[in-house]
Amino acid sequence: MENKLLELKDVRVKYHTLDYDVMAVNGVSLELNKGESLGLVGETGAGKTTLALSILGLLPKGVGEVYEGEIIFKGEDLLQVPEKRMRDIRGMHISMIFQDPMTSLNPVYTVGDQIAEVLQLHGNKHPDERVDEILGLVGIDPSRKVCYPHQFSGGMKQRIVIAMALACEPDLLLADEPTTALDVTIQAQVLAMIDDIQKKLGTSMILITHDLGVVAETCDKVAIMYAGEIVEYGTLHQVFDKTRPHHPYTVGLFGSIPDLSSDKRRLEPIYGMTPDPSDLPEGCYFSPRCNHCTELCKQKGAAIHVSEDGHMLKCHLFTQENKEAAE
Amino acid sequence: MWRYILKRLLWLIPIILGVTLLVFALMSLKPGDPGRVYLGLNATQEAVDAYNESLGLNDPFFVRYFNYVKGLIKLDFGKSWVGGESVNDRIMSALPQTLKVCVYALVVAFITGLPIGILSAVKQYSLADRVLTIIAMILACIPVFWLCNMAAMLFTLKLHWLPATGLDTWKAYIMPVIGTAANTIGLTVRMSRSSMLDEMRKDYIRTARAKGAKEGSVIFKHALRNSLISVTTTLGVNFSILMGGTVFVENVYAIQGLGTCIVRSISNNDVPMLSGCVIILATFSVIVNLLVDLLYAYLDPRLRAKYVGKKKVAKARKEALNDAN
Amino acid sequence: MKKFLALILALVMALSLVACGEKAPADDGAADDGVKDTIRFQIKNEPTSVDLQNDGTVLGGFICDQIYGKLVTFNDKSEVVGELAESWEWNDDFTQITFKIRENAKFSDGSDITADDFIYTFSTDSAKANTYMAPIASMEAPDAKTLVLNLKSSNSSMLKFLTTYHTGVVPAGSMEATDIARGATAYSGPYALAKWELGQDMVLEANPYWYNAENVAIKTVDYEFIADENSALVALESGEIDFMYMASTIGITSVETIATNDKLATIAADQATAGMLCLNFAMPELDDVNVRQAMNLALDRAAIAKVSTTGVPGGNVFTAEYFGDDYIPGHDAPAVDLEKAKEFMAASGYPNGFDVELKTPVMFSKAAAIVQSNLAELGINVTITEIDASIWVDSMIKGDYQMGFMTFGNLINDLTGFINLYDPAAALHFNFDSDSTSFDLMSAAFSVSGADRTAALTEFADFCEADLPYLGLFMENAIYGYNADLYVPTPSGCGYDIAGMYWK
Amino acid sequence: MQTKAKTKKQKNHGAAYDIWRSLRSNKVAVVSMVIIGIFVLISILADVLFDYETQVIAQDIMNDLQSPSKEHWFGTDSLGRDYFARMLYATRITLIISFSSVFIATALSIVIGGISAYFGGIVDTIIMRILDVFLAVPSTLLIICIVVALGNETVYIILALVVYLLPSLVRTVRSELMINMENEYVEAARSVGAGPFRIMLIHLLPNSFGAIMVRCTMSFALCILSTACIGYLGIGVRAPAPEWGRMLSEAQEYMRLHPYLITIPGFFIMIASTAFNLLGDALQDAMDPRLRGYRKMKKKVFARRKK
Repeated sequence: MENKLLELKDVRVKYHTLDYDVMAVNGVSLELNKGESLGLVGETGAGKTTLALSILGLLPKGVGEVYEGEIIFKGEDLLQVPEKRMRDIRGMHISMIFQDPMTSLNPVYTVGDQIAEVLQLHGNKHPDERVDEILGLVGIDPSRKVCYPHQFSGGMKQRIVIAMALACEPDLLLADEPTTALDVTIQAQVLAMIDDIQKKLGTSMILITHDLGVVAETCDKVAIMYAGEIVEYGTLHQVFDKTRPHHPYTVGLFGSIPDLSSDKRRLEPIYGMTPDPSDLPEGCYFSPRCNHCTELCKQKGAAIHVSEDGHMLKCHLFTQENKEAAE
Repeated sequence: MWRYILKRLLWLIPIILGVTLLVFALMSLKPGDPGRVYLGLNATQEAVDAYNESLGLNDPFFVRYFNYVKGLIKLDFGKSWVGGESVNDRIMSALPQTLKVCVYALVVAFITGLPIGILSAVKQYSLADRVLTIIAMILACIPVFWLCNMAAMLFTLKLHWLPATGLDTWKAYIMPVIGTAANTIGLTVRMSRSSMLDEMRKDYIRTARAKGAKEGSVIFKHALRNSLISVTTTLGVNFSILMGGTVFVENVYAIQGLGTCIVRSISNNDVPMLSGCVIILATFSVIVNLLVDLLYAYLDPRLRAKYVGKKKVAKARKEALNDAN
Repeated sequence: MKKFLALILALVMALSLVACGEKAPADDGAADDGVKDTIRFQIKNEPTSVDLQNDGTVLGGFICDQIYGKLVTFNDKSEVVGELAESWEWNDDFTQITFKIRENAKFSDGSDITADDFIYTFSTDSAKANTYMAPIASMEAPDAKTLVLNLKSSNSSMLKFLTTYHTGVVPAGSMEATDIARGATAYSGPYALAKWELGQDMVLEANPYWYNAENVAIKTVDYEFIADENSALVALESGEIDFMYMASTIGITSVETIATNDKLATIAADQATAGMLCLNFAMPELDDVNVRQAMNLALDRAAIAKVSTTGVPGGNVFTAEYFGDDYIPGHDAPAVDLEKAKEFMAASGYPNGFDVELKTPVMFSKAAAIVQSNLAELGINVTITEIDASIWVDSMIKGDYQMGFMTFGNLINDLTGFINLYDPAAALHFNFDSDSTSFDLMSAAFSVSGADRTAALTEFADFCEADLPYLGLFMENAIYGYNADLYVPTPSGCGYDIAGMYWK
Repeated sequence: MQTKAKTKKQKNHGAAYDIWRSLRSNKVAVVSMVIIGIFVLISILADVLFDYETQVIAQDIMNDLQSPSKEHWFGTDSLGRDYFARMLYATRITLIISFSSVFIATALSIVIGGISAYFGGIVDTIIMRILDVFLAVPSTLLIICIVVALGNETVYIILALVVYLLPSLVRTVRSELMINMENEYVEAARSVGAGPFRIMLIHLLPNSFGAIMVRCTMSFALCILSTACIGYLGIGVRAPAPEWGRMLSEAQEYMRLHPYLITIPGFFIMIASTAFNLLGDALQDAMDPRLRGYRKMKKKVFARRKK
């Protein structure tokens, strides 16, 4: 129990707009142990970033709201925590990396100052040698800490953002598509660096991405999100194992990746679009796009089916009554 | 950095020359007979022509302009058509008053406009924001001369709080400075509000919050520092708007500044005085614009780095390299 | 962030230090020790110079009046009395005057005022060019305190010329010592120029060596320059200034506003300027003398005066100011007499009237409306065209009008200017009578003097009475507002001497 | 389960409809548009409601300086003329002057801005430096110089206002065109052999139309203020035509006894220029898709297809 770092219980988030509400996250339950890294995969608009922001309490004020569920971090429910305590957690215990490095750094302060700021915020009065150390860790020449963000390339900037996030050696790192904005070669370097720092500092990580390849390389567990829900969750080995039964959406996802090994000529993409979160369909959200869709799927939301080794699926195909119906 | 400043200074000279050419060309179109004005209506025509000849009015345009510029370089603005008084003395004595009012107005506008802009940006869509934006808009559009008259009526006649004219005591500064600054306060509020809103939406604000920074420091340390850059650009433009406004404020509050000179020279059709005042004010507005540009370059590291020159960065890297090995 | 704020403050301090120079803001006038002996005097613009011999502007003259003493001056009954001169006497044919200078007459630096100072002052080249000293042929100083002036020709009004500030006196040699436009080395008038920097306030201090310095109550005069009449009125009402002088007079609405305020009062003095209706003789209808006589009798001058000036109805332009002793009693404005006017119209070439255009600046619009209704009685229908003030004077001078308003206050302020009114060749000519009869009569009158001149001027006045080259409307007066608990003596011929004022 | 979203069919309109929709939803913009509408209506009807000769200029000394009453809504001025009629007529004159100078200035600025943006290089620097000279002279002084030099016929006033507005308009056009020129579709057009003018007219201008419109509305406000300024100094629209600035300066004398004479023109000037500025601001918000601002947060992100 003690190595359980983070637990999400049926977290639901919605955005208030003046004439309707947007249901971004619809009941997510997760667990994450120390040192583990979880890959959160899904299409754009599946609510991945919203989930990360809600963990850190950074949802836009008065607009985003976690209206149900609990986020337990080291036994403490972050939703009840006062803002002051939350501020101590941010950057110290949980830190986050954002997608576009080009705009994530403040253009008017030197890189060194921006990293030092995190350390000073969390009690480190003379952060200089720690800044040099962390810069070295991310592979940047410490003497360049006096330069300004515009004097660095995209990849270098992402390294600085990572340095900033890991400066206080947080327990949990939320990485929101850290490599999407970078080109492939830099992507590999950054991922490798994140991986070995994670191992060195023992930080557990939630890596948000829509690229299954990236997840395969770095994560221990995988959760696949669709329309605000986790439709499949398991270890890397379970989810990537072709022989196992998978959620139709997961099958579709894997179908959309060109697989050099197989001789299939055509990809099998998933037709249709992600449903409009302010106008979610009845029953299972994937039903309009699912080719195994049954009448049951249309009326009732799917139940969660957990196999013995903890491989969770959320689809009627695998629930009991459907199984009998299928035979 | 110095190369950049030098370049800008060099660019100053053609612009000021351009201003003198523009004003001189305009004024030479003016049908005016300085001889008649100076010698009075009953002087004989020969005396008038002789006087005009002495002023060199009959030379071709470019000769006159050349002499005028030669004079300008020696800071001699020529003789006024009314009373033959030297324009120089009048300008030199009037300049301090106008500058005092303009500088204080700029500071007041900046000090009141910026916080209000920030407040209404931070508390967007709240009642305060709506009210402040509307007031700022009205302040930006209020005609200066109307505001000054109304203020004079209210504060001097009805309430006897403030003196009506001149700049003798500090109290006398209040109405002229606020009158001049009114439009600029409105503009500064709008400008700082929109630039703050832009900055608050940028990603690095989210990064700062993710670092656990307090909301206050996020706004003032991060967002404000960046939005200050775009607000300072309007400083220069505002200064020339202020100087435009002094013509009215000085007239109502009887301040012996360049504005009063201009109004007097308009009614007397005194061309040398008018062009002298306008050229001096234009020169100051150009100089202040340059100062603001330098301030802008200083504030924005992206610009500063470009002008610090590649050498410095290269040198830093070279040193780091030979330390390393 | 702190670095940046410091920079902004430095910039501001630098600019404002440059701006306000090293001088601390001017103190608030002399500290009055209980007894109030300072007066804050408002005038429209800062004078361009205090050069007594060249200064053409009205305001410069007003200040020269206070700081330069003259041989003779007017008292409040407009009689000529001695100022720096104790007494004077003409020779029999008015070609020589001998002045006896007061024993105690001293300059403000304590040095004695002697005849040599006068001779020096009157013989500078700008003095020779000045019309008021033109009649002087030569000067002698039999002893320190007697001055003899020999005139080119017999000129009885020379004494009047010597009352103007142009004939003030400055210490010998002082013209070369300082730039007289900025002030002399010492002053001979009741006041001395204590402080004057261009653009700052101008302060006069009482001259302790003035011959009757003991009964000069006001010790310091602090001049305030306020161009806008409304601001000046605001300053007067809020007690920031004690005397509102403007340039030549204050406007009608200011007088009305002051009337409603019991803490303020106004005082009026006859002014040498007349308001008149000019007729362009190029227009045949106006060239007909009967028409002019008819119009002359139809104009309701009382109403016109009431709406256009603080002055009085009246019409002829022959005032004491120009003609000195030989002033002929003016031909007062005729009363309205419609029947006689209609008779004249019937006798004229245009019995059933005609159309005419009357050009007027906005300040005479009301008067124009009254003229329009008066002349409508005679069948003359007047269309009023309002013209912009900036082009009004030019269009009058160029004769670009059929009927138009004119006041002479801002056009001429000395004798030659007045004579030129009638000279067809002069630049300032108002198309007065198509031939130059009035000019010939006028110039003849001025070539003689004494009794012959009076006769010639009477003949000229009768000619104008009959021929009506223009229709006089009103006599302007100079009216000023001031703090009610300030005693202001009735103004003498040459305006206000502050020396006579005191706080009640 | 959750509220049914809108059912209106989403017609796909050009940008103009989208801007209009966002303007309509912005209360402030609606108010300012109404005010401007009233002013335009006034200036059109001024000729119909009042006959210029008899009611606007004709003087009626007997009942001058009447305070506002039933038959004279705004009372009468110092020469007995109906102040309401003069105010409406002054609106007409100010709007005509402002409209023509803004129109000419915008047309000129599109030409000059276009040339300077499209050809760049020396041409651009020369134009920019000339504009710097005009910008160096403080705004009101530039107008004063021109009007004093040339005289205050309406033509010269319009010329002065055009010269005053030109620099800022040209800079807006130039920067907008330059931003748009970097987009690929300009390269595409050029590669297909389109000439500079064709590119300018068809590709660049429609895209920078938004920013130019914003600058236009703001210039309108500046025009109104400047016309009033030179009117106040007495060198504006020539008498006897009524004009706000001159009416205000003439009313200064009667400030104490007849305050309505000075408050009404001041109020009109302020309302007119505020309305135009507010509209300009709202236009700016409407133009900028990023700014969610007043546009009720309509999320553009989620495609809305009727199933």
